[in-house]
Amino acid sequence: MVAEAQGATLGQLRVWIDSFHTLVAEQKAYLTELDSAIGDADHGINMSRGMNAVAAKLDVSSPSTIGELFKTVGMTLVSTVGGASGPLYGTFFLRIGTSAGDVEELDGSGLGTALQAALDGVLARGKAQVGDKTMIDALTSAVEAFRGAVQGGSSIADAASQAQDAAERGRDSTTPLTARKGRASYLGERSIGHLDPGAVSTALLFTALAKALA
Amino acid sequence: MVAEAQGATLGQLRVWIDSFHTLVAEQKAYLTELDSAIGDADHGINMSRGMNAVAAKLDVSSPSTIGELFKTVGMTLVSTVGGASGPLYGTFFLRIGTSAGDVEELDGSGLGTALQAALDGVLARGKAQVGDKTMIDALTSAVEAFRGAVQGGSSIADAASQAQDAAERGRDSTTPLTARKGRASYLGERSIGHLDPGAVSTALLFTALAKALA
Amino acid sequence: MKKLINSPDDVVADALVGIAAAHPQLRVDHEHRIVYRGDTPRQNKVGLVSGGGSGHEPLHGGFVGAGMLDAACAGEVFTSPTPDQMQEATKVVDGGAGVLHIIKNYTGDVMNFEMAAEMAAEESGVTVETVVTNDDVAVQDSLYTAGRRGVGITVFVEKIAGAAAEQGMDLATVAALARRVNESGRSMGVALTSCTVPAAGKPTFELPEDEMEIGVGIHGEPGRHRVPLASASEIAQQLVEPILADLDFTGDTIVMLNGMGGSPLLELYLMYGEVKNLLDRAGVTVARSLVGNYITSLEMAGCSVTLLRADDELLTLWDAPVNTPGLRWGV
Amino acid sequence: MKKLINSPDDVVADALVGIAAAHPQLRVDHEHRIVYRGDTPRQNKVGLVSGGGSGHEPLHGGFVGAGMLDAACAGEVFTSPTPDQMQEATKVVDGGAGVLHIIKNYTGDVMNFEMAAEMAAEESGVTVETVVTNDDVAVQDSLYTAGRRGVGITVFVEKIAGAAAEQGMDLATVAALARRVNESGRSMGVALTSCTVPAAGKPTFELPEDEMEIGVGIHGEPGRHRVPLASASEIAQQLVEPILADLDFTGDTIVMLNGMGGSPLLELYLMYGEVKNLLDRAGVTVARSLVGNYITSLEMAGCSVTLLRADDELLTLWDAPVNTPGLRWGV
Ligand SMILES: Nc1ncnc2c1ncn2[C@@H]1O[C@H](COP(=O)(O)OP(=O)(O)O)[C@@H](O)[C@H]1O
Ligand SMILES: Nc1ncnc2c1ncn2[C@@H]1O[C@H](COP(=O)(O)OP(=O)(O)O)[C@@H](O)[C@H]1O
Ligand SMILES: [Mg+2]
Ligand SMILES: [Mg+2]
Ligand SMILES: [Mg+2]
Ligand SMILES: [Mg+2]
Repeated sequence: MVAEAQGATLGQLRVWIDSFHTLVAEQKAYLTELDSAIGDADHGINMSRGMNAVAAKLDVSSPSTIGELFKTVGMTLVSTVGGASGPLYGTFFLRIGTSAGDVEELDGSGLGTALQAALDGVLARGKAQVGDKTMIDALTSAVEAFRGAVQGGSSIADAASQAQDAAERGRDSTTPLTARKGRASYLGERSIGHLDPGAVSTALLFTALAKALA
Repeated sequence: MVAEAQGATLGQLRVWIDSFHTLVAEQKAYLTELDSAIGDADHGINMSRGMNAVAAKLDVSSPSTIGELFKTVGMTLVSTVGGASGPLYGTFFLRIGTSAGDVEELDGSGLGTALQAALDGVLARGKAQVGDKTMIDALTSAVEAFRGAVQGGSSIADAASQAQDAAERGRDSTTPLTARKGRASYLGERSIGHLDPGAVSTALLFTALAKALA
Repeated sequence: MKKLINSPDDVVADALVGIAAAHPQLRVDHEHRIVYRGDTPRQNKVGLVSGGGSGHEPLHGGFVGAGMLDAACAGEVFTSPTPDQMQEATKVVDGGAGVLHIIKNYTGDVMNFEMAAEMAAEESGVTVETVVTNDDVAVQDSLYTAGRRGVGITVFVEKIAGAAAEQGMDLATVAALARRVNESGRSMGVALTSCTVPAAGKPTFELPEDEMEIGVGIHGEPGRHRVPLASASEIAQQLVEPILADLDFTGDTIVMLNGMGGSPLLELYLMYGEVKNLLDRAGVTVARSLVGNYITSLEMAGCSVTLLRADDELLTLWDAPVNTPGLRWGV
Repeated sequence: MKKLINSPDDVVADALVGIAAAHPQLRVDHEHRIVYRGDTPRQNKVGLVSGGGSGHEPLHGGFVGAGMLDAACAGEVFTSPTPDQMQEATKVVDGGAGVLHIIKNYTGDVMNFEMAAEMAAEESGVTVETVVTNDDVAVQDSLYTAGRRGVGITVFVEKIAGAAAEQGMDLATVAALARRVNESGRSMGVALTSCTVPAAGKPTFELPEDEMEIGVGIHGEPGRHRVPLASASEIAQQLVEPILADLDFTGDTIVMLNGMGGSPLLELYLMYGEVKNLLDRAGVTVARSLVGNYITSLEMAGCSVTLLRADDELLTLWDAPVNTPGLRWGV
């Protein structure tokens, strides 16, 4: 099982998407509830509309490369979600797809590079920084943890599990922050004390990844 | 005090109006409540707007004859109430004024004639009959009782007191009826079991008369 | 009660101040609470006067202007205006060709306009004709009721009679047209929530969270039945069916999907889609349509459907230019 | 939740069916959820594309037509449309003179339109200019926020840029005008009640019976402060003062008193009277006005005030003919 331990296969990455879909469906109401506190009460609705569309799309088209898989996921999200999360999550997956290219497997460092490209894309698209109380807070810490773990010699499964932990820490770090991007920024200091909904869905994304690569 | 016992003076009839004003003000919420059950929840509001305007009007103009008094009351109601009760109560008082003419006192038979003219006016205006569940039910029975008592030799005070009783009987008779005129008629059989608001305000009118002539 | 008002007693007077400020082309008589066309009276044009209780805006003040009303008398909220208001308006708008009174069939409105017509004939010699609209199929029309209520068709009567008057038709012709429009139209409404009369301070009726009132009146009068809240397509059926059962609408029609005041335009369009679908299936040809808030019931959520059988004459008058705050085209 | 809908998921699609049925002069692409002017593309006319979340009707679909927008992209309720919708609209309306995107400043709208512009330039070579409206003075405009929200001024931008495009001005000129309108306008709103997003099924926020939200956003975003319910004249002050404090409006202005969707027109006129009174006292000259529901927030009760500094050029473009479901004159 050496091959599996070293890389992430197309099948595993497909499982990543499927289990993110499942988690989003399960947490739809919770994500919307979080967004109702400091946003406009639709983050769960948006993400689940998008991931349902992704699942439907993947059911009919069976991408044969990792690049194709993530471009399909990204394009579907871009064209069905709208709102802030559509372009952000869409860009995230599109960039993974571009970075991965026409391969059927990615090793830890390749996946790390792809995740970094994805993070850079989201940063460019949303112009948020760490500490602005957005999904960037969870995403940055997850991507850093993943790449650090791979560089330090961890298996891809371990790296994913560390990325999950880091995403959850990044998620939790948003609670005391004042929002400076997105709708929550209208609240100013009144956004303090609430979790950022996008950071919570991002943590789910890395829970799903850890599961898929475990 | 023979003169007072025999006729109704301008002063007493002015008291009639004043105490009707007071009763309407006191019962404003109740009349509106009744109207909310089978109408449009404004009978008390309408009557009190009108009687407030009458009081204000009488404060500045001091009618010197009975004809003038009631024409002022009638015109003021017509021009401030609107709705069904405006033309009906307005016509009622206008007709009393026309029937009474330029006098300062009316004997029982004169007042009876005036009340009959008023009733006829209201019947012509609203085209309702006894039993249609309207103010006509209270008004008809009050006017009949008043004229019957005067013809039977009662004093004007006694006649007014009998008219009050009759008005209250007429009022109460509306409860089991199905409305056939006015807004309540839209309810059909669902109007059964409710007092007619206009019949209730008409009973107050005769309570006020009995008081004024007592 | 959550309202943008100063005091319940001043609502109508204060709103008239706003109407005057917003529409310099209109003239407002604040004492008599009348909204006039700025250029009334027009010589030899039949004058059109309507009016009724306030709370149904844009009806009637919003339909004053070229091609529609000459004057609208504003009563208290949901209470007909008084005869002296209507008499004043009648005198002012008469340009020698007489005046048409357009009245919705409610006991109060009818009696007040009747007194006004008597007074106008007596005092100023103005010839007055009257049309009483009564298009609400929710109410049984019989000797045992005050008759059907006047609702949505009133908008059509004001538009079409207004166009006829603008084109110089005489009083008898304008009045006959107005009556023909009324007789050729039917309406039915639904309430999802109650309205609140400012002076009353609380909702006119209670409607549980899962129920609606089919056949509601524009003053919150009860309708035909209170039933469980249903989907837009079922509601459309419950509105359209009684209308089609009451009058034959095969042939050209003008259709209005009217909002009661508190339902978003998004929902009104959605309802219109459902209504149009039913009409198509029933062989009703929609020649013209209106979707929006035209005859409202304060902040009531809900809508009504009005259908008018329209021949070429009515369609031409419908299409004629109109320039009012509430309805404008061709100018 | 009491709504005239079939299912929360179908609200936008179903409403587009109604819009198509009600306005035969428009063309609706149901797949992409785009409302088009029937005669688009027009050769050598700058194309105007707007769009945003649904629930603000008549904005934007109701402003499609001659003299205003060429296309409006409808997102889910309160959710910006997607780039492929906007890209499709951009391709379709381009008549060779380029396309102006009119966007309200919300993170989602801005990012989605940005992606659309990138895609349009890449794939079809259409030149796109963008104006982002941000007139809501309730929000602090600083590096620490997403910037001011785009609200009422969007209606003015669409009208004035639409007139400029109709008159044949080129893309740079139309875009510059649109930006000038945005920079010359300010808005402020108030909510008396919340709205309810169909998919959420319950009110977006809780507002006690005796409180109101001053500075609310059109998606129910919180405002500057939650204060006790006050009279119309006090509310007018709380809306007008922050606007006048933010920009100098002495000179000619165009004023809009906009309803949030659930407040009766009677109250909107009343509020306009109060606003006009304050403006008169502040030396602001109202050259033109609009009172009614133009940019709404579903069934929210409340209103907003928008002021635009208007010179002769802007007034002339404002007065130019427009023929859309939501705004029509001169034609
Ligand atoms: N500029 C931005 N950069 C990164 N993430 C952002 C930005 N703006 C918003 N977000 C994220 O998007 C989330 C909200 O998504 P969602 O509710 O679906 O969209 P919308 O705000 O349009 O309703 C926020 O919780 C935040 O994490
Ligand atoms: N045609 C009629 N004839 C006599 N009385 C009538 C008639 N129609 C209505 N009424 C009376 O008017 C009362 C309602 O008055 P009010 O509520 O003030 O007017 P509205 O019905 O216009 O709101 C009814 O209770 C009834 O007694
Ligand atoms: Mg959101
Ligand atoms: Mg009543
Ligand atoms: Mg009434
Ligand atoms: Mg959103």
